[in-house]
Amino acid sequence: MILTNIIQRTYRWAQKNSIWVIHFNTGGCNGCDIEILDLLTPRYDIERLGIITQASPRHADVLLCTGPVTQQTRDGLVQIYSQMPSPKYVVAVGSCSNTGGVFVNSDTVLGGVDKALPVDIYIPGCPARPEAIIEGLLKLRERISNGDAN
Amino acid sequence: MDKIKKRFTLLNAVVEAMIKQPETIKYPFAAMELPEGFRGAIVFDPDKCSGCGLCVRDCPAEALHINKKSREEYTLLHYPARCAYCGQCEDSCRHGAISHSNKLVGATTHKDDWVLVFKDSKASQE
Amino acid sequence: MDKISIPIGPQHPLLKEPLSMMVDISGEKVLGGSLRLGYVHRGIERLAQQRTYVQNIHLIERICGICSHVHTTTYCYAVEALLGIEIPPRAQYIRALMCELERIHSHLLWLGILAKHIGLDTIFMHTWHDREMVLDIMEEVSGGRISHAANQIGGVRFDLDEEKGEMIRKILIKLHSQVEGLLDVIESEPAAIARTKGVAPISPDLIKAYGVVGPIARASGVDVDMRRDASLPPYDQLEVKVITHSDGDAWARTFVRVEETRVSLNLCETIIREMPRGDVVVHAPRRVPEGEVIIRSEAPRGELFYYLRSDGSDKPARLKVRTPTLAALSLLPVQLSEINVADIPVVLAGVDLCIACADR
Amino acid sequence: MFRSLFHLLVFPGFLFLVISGLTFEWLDRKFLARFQRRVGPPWYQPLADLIKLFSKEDLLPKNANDFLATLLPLISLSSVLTAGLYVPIAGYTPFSFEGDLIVIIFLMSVPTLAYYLAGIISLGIYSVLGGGRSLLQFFSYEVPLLIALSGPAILGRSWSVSTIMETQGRLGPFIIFQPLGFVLAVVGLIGKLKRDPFDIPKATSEVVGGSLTEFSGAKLGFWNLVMDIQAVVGIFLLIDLYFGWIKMSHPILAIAIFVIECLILILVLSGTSAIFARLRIDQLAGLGWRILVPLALLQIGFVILMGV
Repeated sequence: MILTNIIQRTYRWAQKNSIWVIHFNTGGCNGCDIEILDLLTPRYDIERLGIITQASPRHADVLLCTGPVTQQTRDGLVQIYSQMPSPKYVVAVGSCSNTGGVFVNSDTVLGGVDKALPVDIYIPGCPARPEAIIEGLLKLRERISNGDAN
Repeated sequence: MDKIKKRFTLLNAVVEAMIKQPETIKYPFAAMELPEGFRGAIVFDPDKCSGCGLCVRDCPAEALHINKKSREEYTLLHYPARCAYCGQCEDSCRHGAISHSNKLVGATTHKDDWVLVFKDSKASQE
Repeated sequence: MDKISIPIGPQHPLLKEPLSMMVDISGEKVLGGSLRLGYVHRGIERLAQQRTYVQNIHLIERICGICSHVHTTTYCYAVEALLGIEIPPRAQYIRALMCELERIHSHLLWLGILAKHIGLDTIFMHTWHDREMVLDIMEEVSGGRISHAANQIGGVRFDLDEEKGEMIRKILIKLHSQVEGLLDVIESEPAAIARTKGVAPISPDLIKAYGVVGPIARASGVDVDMRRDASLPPYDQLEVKVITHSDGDAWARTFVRVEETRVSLNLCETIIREMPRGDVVVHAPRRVPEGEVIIRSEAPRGELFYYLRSDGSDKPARLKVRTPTLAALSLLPVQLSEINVADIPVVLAGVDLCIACADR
Repeated sequence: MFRSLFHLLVFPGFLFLVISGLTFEWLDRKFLARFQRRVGPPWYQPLADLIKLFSKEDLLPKNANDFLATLLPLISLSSVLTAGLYVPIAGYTPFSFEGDLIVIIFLMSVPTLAYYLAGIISLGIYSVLGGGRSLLQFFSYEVPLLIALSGPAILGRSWSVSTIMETQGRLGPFIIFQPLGFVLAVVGLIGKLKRDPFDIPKATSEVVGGSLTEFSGAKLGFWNLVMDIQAVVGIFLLIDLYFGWIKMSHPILAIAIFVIECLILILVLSGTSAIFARLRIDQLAGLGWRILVPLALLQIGFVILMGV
């Protein structure tokens, strides 16, 4: 009993402190994407928070989505999500991926990422500032350490 | 000589970076610095608003919404998750009632909680 | 060896945006490739017809996050041409200043991506850190790092005072030395040269046949630059040095872009020095008289083309955007043959893909 | 019995090698971050990564052989751990015997072959590509590395690492006699560890994650551990072979010197990956066979002449 508790707490600690991110642009304008790439660069350096980007969805814990979900990217988005090992989380970066943003009412845009996947954290902004993304990822860390996941 | 110097530009930069302090900001552990003119969260001055709806008309993302019962009775809603933070409402408002502050809009787990009701003029009169 | 097709995209570390490519390879040799576009199609041209001219500024800014300002600038010039108003010279200069800053930011960003793709992460980190200085300037003057919302129909939203001008000049001088260092690296770093020199050269004839514009064309020796050729104000009063190179390979593209960064830095200094005084905005009516207009300008990736037709209402009847990336994309399958698998990143980076621009 | 168990599990066996492997990964990432003007990860980062990977779901493509996919990282892990047992650490070597250098070199090659197989069996298209590349790379760096490592053996007149170290105590560190050999050995080690600029089998922009693209969860954790331990064993081996064992009056001083030598070598490795671009596979083969092999032979010739 105590042992499982300790193991669970260790796992939570590790999951909280090691967030491997995969980034997928679901049809956005690049603005949020370059802000996410900016997070890797010296000024923001999210590696100090244990966050690194991964190339393969199999290695990732968090799917960072940018942009509104267009009809074309929806299947790809769901496929990438299904390739990720659980526990997995989805973060919607930018107003477009929250609700569709300025592309609301467009025929080819379905809307926010929540139209296709369960979203854990919404980060507003157009584009979301790197600080805002960091704040969102820290919120996600809280969620992980509480054990909430979709 | 110049060629040799050029050849080692990258090595120089790397060694310099090793010696110098890293350029990373302290952000999550310290307060952030945003410039004065940064277009962040929307702030609203209910006293100045006349309920004309110009901001709603010009908003490119349908982030502002006005529920108008009469000239005096209306509610102005703002959805931060839709907002493009473009500053058009600030430009369109003739009374200076709506503007951007330089505060960051925080992340959230439920975007639907986010509708900010700005003004309910009936409520304010009562 | 058997032929295998490897899929690249829609999600791939090479691509920051969704694009699907099937590349046929045999061993380490690339035989050919095919493209599939349309993932980022958000129907912007159609959306623009449903929205007012004022709303469209912010919609068009979000065609592309990297060259957002040049899109709105071209759009605003188009609307102003239809309205028959001329914006004050100071506003023209501020628009041009933002355009040039954006070009610097775009080229530095591109150089970082190329370096990352060939495994030189240090250069990626250093250039992107230098790029932050440009973003700082743009945020300080306009209030947004990526989407500046600097334009409005009839002028610009903000004015530059002496203090800000001085600040910009200081940062630009600092940036100048950094760009010199980058130039040294791409000229003399053997590993970088080995990976880019002689990779996927394009002949000038091919460039002309496919209608490719911008730095790719200039790297192949085709001398086009809309800043000089279209002479949109205020470039008609400024001396623009057009950089060309004759090799046409990936290295030449790198060289042209870094040199252009230097030219843009000088241009920024000139603009700040020669900026005329006066207003920055004139009043513009919301309804646009009937008519049609074509405006061309030079985006960081090449010629940007806007066609705008008005039917007299407050919404455009047709807005057509032709972005430089589309032409470059059509050349991509041609480049993706007879190269090494390891050269795919270099070729892709050399094109400086902006799929958000191409798909809209 | 108890002594052997201690050697196997604690020092210089499992626990020590795992801890030093994780430390190496942290130092490497930290140095690289500092070269790039960043802060870099905190000290517990590799540990958190490892534990997190063990807590994750384990996925594989539908038709992949799950048994082999589990076996391969375990074989690699056990072989690098075994190699670690025979490498003297600060002069301490419980299992030394004549010929252990050959055993170490052989055991260090096992992960590369397992990596290739892992790519083939996991059936992803990028995994197959990455696996094939790792084998091609193996043929390019392994020969110069072997020739270079035989330099100290010839000079020390023994195939036992501890004997070679004793000879160095008499003659002086071998780096003085074969600096070229040391450079070649470092280059070979970089190739073996698939580090930048020889990270061709796992180049993110070309083959996504290389052989490990389809691996997740505990298997990926094991693989990462293998890479780290391989790196430290390689570093210890190079230090032993080229810097030798400097006799000190106090053992703590000797250990400190050993640690400093390791740190310098890690700094060199990180610096190399910071300032060099990745090579193409044909460029690597050219480099290996046209430049490295002749240089290695030159060094060996020099060593043989010196020995005579």
